[in-house]
Amino acid sequence: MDIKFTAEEQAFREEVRAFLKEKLPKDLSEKIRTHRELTKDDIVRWQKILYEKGWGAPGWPTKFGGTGWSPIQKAIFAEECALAHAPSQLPFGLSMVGPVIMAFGNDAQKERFLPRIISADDWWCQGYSEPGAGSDLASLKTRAERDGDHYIVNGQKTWTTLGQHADWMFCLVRTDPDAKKQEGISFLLIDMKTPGITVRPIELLDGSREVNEIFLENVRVPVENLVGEENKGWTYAKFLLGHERSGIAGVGTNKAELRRLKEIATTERKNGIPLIQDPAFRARIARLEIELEALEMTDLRVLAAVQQGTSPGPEASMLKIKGTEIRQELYNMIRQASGPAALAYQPEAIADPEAPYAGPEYALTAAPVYFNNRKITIYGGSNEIQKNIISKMILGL
Amino acid sequence: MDIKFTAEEQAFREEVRAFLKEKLPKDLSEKIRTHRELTKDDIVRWQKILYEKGWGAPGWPTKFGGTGWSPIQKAIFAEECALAHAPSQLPFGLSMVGPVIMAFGNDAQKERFLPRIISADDWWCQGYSEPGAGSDLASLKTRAERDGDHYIVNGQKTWTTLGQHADWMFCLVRTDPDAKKQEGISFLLIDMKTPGITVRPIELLDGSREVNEIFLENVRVPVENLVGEENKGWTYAKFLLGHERSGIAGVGTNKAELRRLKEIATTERKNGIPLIQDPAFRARIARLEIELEALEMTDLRVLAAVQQGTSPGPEASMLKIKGTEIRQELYNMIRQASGPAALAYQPEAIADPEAPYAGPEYALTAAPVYFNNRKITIYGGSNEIQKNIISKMILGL
Amino acid sequence: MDFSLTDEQRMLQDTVERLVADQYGFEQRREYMKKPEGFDSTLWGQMADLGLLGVPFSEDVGGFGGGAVETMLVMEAFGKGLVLEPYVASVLTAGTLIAETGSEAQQAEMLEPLISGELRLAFAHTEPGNRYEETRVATRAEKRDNGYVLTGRKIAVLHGDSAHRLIVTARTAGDEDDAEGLSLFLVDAGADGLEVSGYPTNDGLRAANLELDGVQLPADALIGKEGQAAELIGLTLDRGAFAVCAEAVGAMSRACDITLEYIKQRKQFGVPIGTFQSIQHRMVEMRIALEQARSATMKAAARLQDGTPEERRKAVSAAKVQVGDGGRFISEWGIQLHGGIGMTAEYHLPHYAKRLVMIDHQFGDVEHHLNRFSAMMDVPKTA
Amino acid sequence: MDFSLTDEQRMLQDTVERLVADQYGFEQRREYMKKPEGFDSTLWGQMADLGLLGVPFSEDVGGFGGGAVETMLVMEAFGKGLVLEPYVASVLTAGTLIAETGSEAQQAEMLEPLISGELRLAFAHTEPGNRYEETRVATRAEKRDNGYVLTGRKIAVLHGDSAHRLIVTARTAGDEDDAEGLSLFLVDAGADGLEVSGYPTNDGLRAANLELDGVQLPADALIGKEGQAAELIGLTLDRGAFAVCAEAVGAMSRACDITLEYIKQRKQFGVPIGTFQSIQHRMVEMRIALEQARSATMKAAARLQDGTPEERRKAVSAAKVQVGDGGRFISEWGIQLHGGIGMTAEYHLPHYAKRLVMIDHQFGDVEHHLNRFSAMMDVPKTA
Repeated sequence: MDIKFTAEEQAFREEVRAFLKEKLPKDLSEKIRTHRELTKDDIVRWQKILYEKGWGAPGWPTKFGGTGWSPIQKAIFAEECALAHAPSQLPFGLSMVGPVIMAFGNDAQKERFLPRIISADDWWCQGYSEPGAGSDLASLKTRAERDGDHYIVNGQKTWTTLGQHADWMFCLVRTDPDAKKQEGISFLLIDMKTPGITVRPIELLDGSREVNEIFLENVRVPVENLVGEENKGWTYAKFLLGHERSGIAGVGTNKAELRRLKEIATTERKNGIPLIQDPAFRARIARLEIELEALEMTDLRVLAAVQQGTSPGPEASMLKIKGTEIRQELYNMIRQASGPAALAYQPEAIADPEAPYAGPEYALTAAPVYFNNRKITIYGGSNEIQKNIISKMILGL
Repeated sequence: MDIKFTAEEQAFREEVRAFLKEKLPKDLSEKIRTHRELTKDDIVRWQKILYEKGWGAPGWPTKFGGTGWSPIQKAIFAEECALAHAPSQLPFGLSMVGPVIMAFGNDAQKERFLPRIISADDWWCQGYSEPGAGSDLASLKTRAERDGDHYIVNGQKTWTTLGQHADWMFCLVRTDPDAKKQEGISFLLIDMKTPGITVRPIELLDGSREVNEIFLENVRVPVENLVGEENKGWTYAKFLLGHERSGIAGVGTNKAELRRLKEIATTERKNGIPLIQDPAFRARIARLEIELEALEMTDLRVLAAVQQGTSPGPEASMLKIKGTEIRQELYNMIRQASGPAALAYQPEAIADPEAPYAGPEYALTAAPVYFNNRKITIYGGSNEIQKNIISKMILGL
Repeated sequence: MDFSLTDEQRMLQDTVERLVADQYGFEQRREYMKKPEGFDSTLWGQMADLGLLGVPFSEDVGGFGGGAVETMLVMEAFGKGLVLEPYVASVLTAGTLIAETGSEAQQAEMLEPLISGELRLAFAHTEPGNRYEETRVATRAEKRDNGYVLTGRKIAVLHGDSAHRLIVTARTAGDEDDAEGLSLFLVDAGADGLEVSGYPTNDGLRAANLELDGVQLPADALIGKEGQAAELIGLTLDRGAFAVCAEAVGAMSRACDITLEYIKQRKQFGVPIGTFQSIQHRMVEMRIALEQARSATMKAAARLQDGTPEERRKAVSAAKVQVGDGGRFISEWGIQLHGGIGMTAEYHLPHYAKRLVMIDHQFGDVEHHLNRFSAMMDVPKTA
Repeated sequence: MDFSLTDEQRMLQDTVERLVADQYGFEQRREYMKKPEGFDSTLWGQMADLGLLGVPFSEDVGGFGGGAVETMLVMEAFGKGLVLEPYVASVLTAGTLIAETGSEAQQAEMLEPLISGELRLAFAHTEPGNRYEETRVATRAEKRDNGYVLTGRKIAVLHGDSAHRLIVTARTAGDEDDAEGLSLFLVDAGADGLEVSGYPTNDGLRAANLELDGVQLPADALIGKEGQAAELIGLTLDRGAFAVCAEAVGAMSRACDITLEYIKQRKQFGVPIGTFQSIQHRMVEMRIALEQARSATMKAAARLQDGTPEERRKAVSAAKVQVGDGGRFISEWGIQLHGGIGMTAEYHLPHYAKRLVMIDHQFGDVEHHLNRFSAMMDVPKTA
């Protein structure tokens, strides 16, 4: 047992750090640091920089243009990116549809789609959730009927993150209406320019518009865009959900936000002294840091097991629960630390870094970020669902 | 709306206070204050003092020798008793079997049993719980078979608090083995001197011996000791459980323990200054006091509703949940405040106020009291059961 | 000990609740929010017509003669509707201040138009450097030419951009954190040297920052005695804190009701999610948090009405802590139990959550009031 | 980054786990508790025979040459069995101190009998006035006649009543809370002027209070340099804290297992209570608390092995906080999920709960270590 990074791992960290220092555009990192809204172009720009470096797909094997990194390397890369305030890479292509195509797609699909994910030429979105279905994916209603060389798709998807920018959507559809719930589902790739698709942004409680409803009305999808076999989509869907979970603890982001909380608490004054000198507030920060340090170690333990060939499996649910709880409390404390200045709501300034705003910089986004991040215990399998998973898979209840 | 005690209520409080000052034996109040073990004689002595004063049965109507007090008066009495560190009155006669006999017993039973409860001539215990039954009373196994003028009772009861001192036990028994779960149960009064009864004390985790197992082997109980009708015991049992709940919030006790916590935190020193000056510890005390003040008001709101004829009903479950949570946290903080001296376990000194012990007085019982009071969220319907009740009865879930 | 309402109180409650039920549907509220003032001035007029703007004022100036209980009834109903109108700013904080401390001339000039809805006031105390402190004021009022000149900055002035006149706390003497030397001034919204920058707040209400750059005031702009305003400021902030506590109780109770309704009808895996025990227990905890917050607020009402300043301060702080913690608990779990729909602006629940969480940023947050309570709490004398 | 064990470590773990499995049944433990020392001296001899008492000592004095990881493996297994023997007192705190800081003569005299189990030591630092502080020591050592005279009181000395010799912290100079002026002394259990009052502790272990009333010591009773013991005391207390953290992880894991087993078999209303969602979720939270405590303890092991004193202190404090909170959470909910049976002395679970809660009273509680961590935590420089 040697709980230190090896010299190679340390050297790799330095390499990532140097790269970020040189190549990460300042305007982007400043936007991330201050929680401003990213444009489509911001995200594409950063992905293309990574692509140039050969780091466009940290999670992919080299034969598909990935880095071939070990789990620990991926974790180091993710942590350094977060600490440097790099934008997150879009998961929809890299962590979701990409691995499914690699595992179950045909060669034509691999050649056609995979390179354009890494190079950010295609923007993917997911068509999983449907209105009223929540975490119960199997109750899917969107239908796809065969018509010659095409499927005719009708239905509605929702909670589609950043679907307003998407070129392609991967979509679960019901191809056999008579089959039992989880059977009769297929996995289709849909070109978002196809006639019959309407995208309607959903405004979230903080005023952001990052998720969408997607209406599909007689959308003609070529049969060649079916992944794997018809009616086997549920298998691919489960595979995808299992894949979505690396980096799920968000240790790097949590560290960056903890640092930010401390900076804010050092700037803000309570009774004339820095808030961070207030014993009770400081103790709350300390407790969070203690939890985060333990989570980091738990994360590394899981990664080391993965590295040795064990599947991350249900342990990832623990990381998700704890990681999101810590992050929500960080945003809660940032909001509290910001004081009365956090009342102001100025979405123009959040969208446009040049626009003026009323309070200190951190107060501008303190409340919206707090509200927006209530989602992280809901989306991607709510924390209650995660507890059900642990209960069943680890505890055998 | 006038959230003040009336002049009459205030005068009543003064009267109670004066009585306690005069009549409450110092050795008893000191035992209660320092959480020492009470003997049977201690409890009987105090009940007899109350009986002399005419206050032996605060919850009973005057025609049965009770005080006839209003709910608010009862609450004031309970609070003052707690603040003065008076021993609790035994609930088994006064709050449990007494009201059942009043409501469902015959005249002979009323004459025979009720006066001796108030005068402390009879010590009652309850025979409700059975091994393995938990909060599921209806799965009762103890049988009573009719044999002439007697029932022959066989079975086992458990968690019988202070049963080792008891003269009488009220007991749920199954008189019709073929009836459905909640039917076929009867309510019997059993003389503990009857042959065939064995009382085995159960040692609790803190070393105390307050609960017992009671084994009944061919115990002959005269038919005249049946309360109400045969096979209707479930009705009486439910009535009794409803009655058990006045004063359930334990506001007075919580206030007394909060005061004690503050005293300990004033005596103990951390880094050379009184622990109560430590901002984090003090803030925790403040938060408890805030919760307790709110609970007091919630309790009064429920009492005022009862006074106007509404049944306490499921609201009492809220009081129980919050009251026990506060009390457990008080004992937890007393334990923490006592520091390393709380390690010592000296049961002789807990039982005998004259015996020597190692640490400061409060450290002697800090840990045992903390451990012992884990029971208060389990016994009398666990807090989970209370939540089920609220969920069903108030929320309609 | 009597928790029942008088007939008059019950009528007042009915009036406000009816107004909210009739005029504060989800879509109606959205429309009000779009108005330049951030609320509906017609509705403000209606409130005046119903006598609501006079609730805390004595009958001889045309008011209702209500106390803290009446305030609580109005604010709780407002909380259920997430009312946007500047009732706390104009009536309960600034207005009450004038009614109690204003000179005869100030009262004569302002109370009647205030009660009739023509005049709106706001209370400007918070500064970039004072967070939630009562007496830390850097804004200075210099005596000059038989009057005063004000210089400083105020932030987060509730409804400061729609008020006709502002009551501004400023220092006529002493250092930044002295309790002595604080004074109150009436400043016209259009005064030279005053810049008012309004903005919406995260809960859909409005506030403003003020820049006071040598604002010249006549001597009679002073409210009360010069340099002696500390206790008054404390009282006014406590009134504000109490008002938003009562509002929060209303909002919490609606948020509980909405969530309860949702978990009863929303099905997952074929059964209502309200049949899952872990969800039931969470819902119970939300209800307990509501009842505790309500109790603490009722106690604060009693102490505002008949307590010593110390008792009042303790009870208000206790209520603000309960409401802050309980409001957040109900908001966060309300959203969580809803899942995705609880995150969307088109649904009503999250707007209650936003108001509840923002209330913690007004008149002192949990941490502030916990400290204040902690400092005042009875403790045994140190040996 | 490598979390796997070496073959040697795995063998050590197997050895200890087998010992615990064979010798620490519930009834066996009860019997050990009744012995005058509060543990079984035959078993202590067996531990010596297995080489366990030499784990932290270097091979050239006959030890195993183990570091913090080895300590962790032993203590975790001991935690699973609620082992009563004075391993922390004699081997890990006092023993390690001698091995690292004792003079050649002290080492020559004591290490061999320590490792063979004939000599037992204890570490006496806590006083009525120092709670968990490292350098607040009132016990005085006055230099006299080429030796020292000790006067003072020590409390909660773990296994102080069964130790043959005690290492006592005392002040040779300075005021009560000075870091300078602290020294360490070896005191024989039977020394004149020393009164040792032993007692059982709430978790079934034993401790003692010491009265030192002019205990005369020769000059060579001093361990290390006079007046320079502060850092050593800190290190020794951290070693103790770490040891009980590892023990707690073992106890937490058993408490989780016991509870899990119970909720699977215990039926209510006809079904196992482990099918109720609220109970499942609580059980999951208990497991998460266990994993977090384990992670923090592993980090402390790493920092004890290769960290700076500051890193070590931070990591040990973090672990003690996680173990304190997590241990209490698992204890309280373990009992609660069991219901009545969880309250009884005849059942094994509550004994884990008692040990876990009492561990919070040893080597600094959650509050103490949270403060210590908080003071050392990286923060930006104040502007």
